[in-house]
Amino acid sequence: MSMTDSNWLFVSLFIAIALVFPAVPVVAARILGPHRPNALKNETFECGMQTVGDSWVQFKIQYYIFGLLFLVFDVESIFLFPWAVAYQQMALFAVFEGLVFILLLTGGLVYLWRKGALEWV
Amino acid sequence: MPEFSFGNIAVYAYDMIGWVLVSYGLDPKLVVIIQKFLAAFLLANFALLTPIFTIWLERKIAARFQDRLGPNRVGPYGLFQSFADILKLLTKEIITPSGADKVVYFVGPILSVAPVLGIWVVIPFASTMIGANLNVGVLYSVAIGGIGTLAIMMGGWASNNKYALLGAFRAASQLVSYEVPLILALLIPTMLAGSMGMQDIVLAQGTWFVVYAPIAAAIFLVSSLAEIGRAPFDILEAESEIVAGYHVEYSGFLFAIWQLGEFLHAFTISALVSVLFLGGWRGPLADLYPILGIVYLLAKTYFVYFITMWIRATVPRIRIDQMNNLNWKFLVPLALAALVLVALVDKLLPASLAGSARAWAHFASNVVLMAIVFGMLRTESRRLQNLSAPAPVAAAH
Amino acid sequence: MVPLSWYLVLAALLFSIGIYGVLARANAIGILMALELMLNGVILNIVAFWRYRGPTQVSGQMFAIIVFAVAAAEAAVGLALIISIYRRRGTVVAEDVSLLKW
Amino acid sequence: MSAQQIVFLVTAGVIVISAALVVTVRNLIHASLWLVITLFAVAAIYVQLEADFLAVVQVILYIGAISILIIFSVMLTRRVMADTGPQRIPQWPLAAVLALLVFGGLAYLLVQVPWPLAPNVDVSDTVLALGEAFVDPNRYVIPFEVATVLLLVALVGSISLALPERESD
Repeated sequence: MSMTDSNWLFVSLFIAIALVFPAVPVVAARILGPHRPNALKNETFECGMQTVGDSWVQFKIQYYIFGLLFLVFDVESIFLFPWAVAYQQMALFAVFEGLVFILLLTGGLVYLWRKGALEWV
Repeated sequence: MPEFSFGNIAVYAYDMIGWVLVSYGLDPKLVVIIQKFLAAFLLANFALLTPIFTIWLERKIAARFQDRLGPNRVGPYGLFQSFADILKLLTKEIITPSGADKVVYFVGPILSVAPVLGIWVVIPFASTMIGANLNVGVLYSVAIGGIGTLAIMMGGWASNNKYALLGAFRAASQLVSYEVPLILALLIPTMLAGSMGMQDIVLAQGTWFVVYAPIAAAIFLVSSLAEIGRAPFDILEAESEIVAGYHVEYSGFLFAIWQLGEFLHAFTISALVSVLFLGGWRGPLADLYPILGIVYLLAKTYFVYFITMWIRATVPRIRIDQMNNLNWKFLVPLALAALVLVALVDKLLPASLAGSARAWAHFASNVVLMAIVFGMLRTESRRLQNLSAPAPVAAAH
Repeated sequence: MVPLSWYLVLAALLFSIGIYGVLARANAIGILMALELMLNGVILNIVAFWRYRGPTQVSGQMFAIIVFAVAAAEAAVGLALIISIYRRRGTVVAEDVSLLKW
Repeated sequence: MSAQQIVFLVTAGVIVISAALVVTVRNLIHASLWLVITLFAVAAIYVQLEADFLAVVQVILYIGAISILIIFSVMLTRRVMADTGPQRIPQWPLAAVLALLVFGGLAYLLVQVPWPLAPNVDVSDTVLALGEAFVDPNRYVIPFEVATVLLLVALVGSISLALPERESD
């Protein structure tokens, strides 16, 4: 068995344990605790009143914009990770190629800033 | 038979179990699985039981910050308060709200703890002790941490409640936003160590990376605080605005699981900061006696944890627009600038300059950048003050 | 060792399930999800070929990463389009958004 | 059957079942949660192929970013799209037949061709090699920079699409 194999073996075992462990006390609580549901108790919380309307209310688009921003920045930084790992072996001009990458990224951010996409309205 | 050494006692025990099982005639491959399982079991227990202590610690310290006593009834100094709480929570009813999506409702909190626990896989406790020395360790911690966002959205959606869904939206927006400076800050230790493996990063820290890159360390700490979603970044569960956010409908132990996830996360990011920027298990004699490494790591972790508690107890909650401005208009550009700075400075410094002298050269460049940034902030705030000064008079009728 | 053909069949299966989803789903977001499945099938194929035909070369992984980037760009623009359409027309059912037919 | 094969078959089973649920389940939130499981299992397949970096990228990108955005959009467009509406088009049997045909053809082709295989070697750290190839002017520096431009365009384009128009006042 190679080194990487036993590493990922540990990871998978650990993730399995990590999923089971938090579930154990929940099951225990279900057994130990009372369980007497009734219609009034099960109502969703709404400051002591009847739930008004549908709970699927409309939300600000702004939340979504930040999600989109994050997606693109995420991919870009993933591209940078191999570059960062190889950084110590690189000549200066190779570092500049990475910096061009970062500058393009910054350019996008500056454009959106100017456009007002980063404002919370 | 493995050779005994006190300094390396954990590895000795690990090898010994394997040796005994193999000598009983078990298949070596199966023995490896058993060994790994036992190690994983122990590690998970350690990580999951720590919050029982840190919750007490946090309540005690927060109380001191606010000039109170904190828990002091159950046991000496209230030490057993957490156990009393666990017993209470175990006997509480778990209410499932009507219209909830049952399976998703139950899986949500569990999925919020599991990824945080999963980060402990890559945290090196000593030169010989690490769950899995993945060569993509840094990215692994980000990847598995990102699942927590999903858990919060699941919990918020499944509750069938307006406030919960609003909280989930805020949470998702905040957590994904702050992941960007977090990842960018992580690039800097990766670059300095030339590897993404956590063990390699610790080994590269002859001088702690907090000296090489104080800005990156600060950005990492702040964006991690936002990832946990506790004060001052607790707008996702702001009591005064949206009740309790995504876990408003949760009761009993399911609620406790959400809280457990939050406390464990706080402790975990403290450990990550210590590993990435404070030298991890490094310290006097830690190479000779790996068991000391655990002590050093825990000491550093508790130190960082104390700082997070300090911030939590003193800084008021920020508004949602401030939260976004802080991230996209300050932390992200600053992280990009710090990245460029470190990349350039490290290549331009002569190779002969090694060790701590190199580190302090980096430190000086960071200080210069920080001075420039503070200068810019100062002029900007002056400008804003001049703009907004007459406004109240004009608005009055 | 797992034979290469197993991976290829799995990738083909994932791709076909994606095709079914793209064709049969009425909802635009559903279609996008199925598209992600198809892209995953493609990347799986590339990685399997990399592992079995050129594990010493870096090209296979490089291809996969480029496809990842394209997938991310596709998802970002696609989802933004869906939200934009939803805001204008109040629907995300692909059938109802066929203004260009006339 | 070796342990590796069993692990593969289990993972493949998870992938196929959850992928099938992604395209058939009526509730779109459930579909996206099944999508998450599919993507996670695909990451597990990458681990089995010893492509650690890609596995991690898969989790960060697909689970951490794309599926969160998808769930976001489902929640945002939820109001008119209650579970009562039709979730598949009336011509779905045709789609199923077509998908089956594609699968048959692809599988036949892929299994029939005798792919020449490289000798089995241990794959060590590929991240360093990737990083060096990214900045090597003779190899992948153009794709590397073009990818940024692509992402930049996607960023600007998607945000311009999603931003509500300002009232001109």
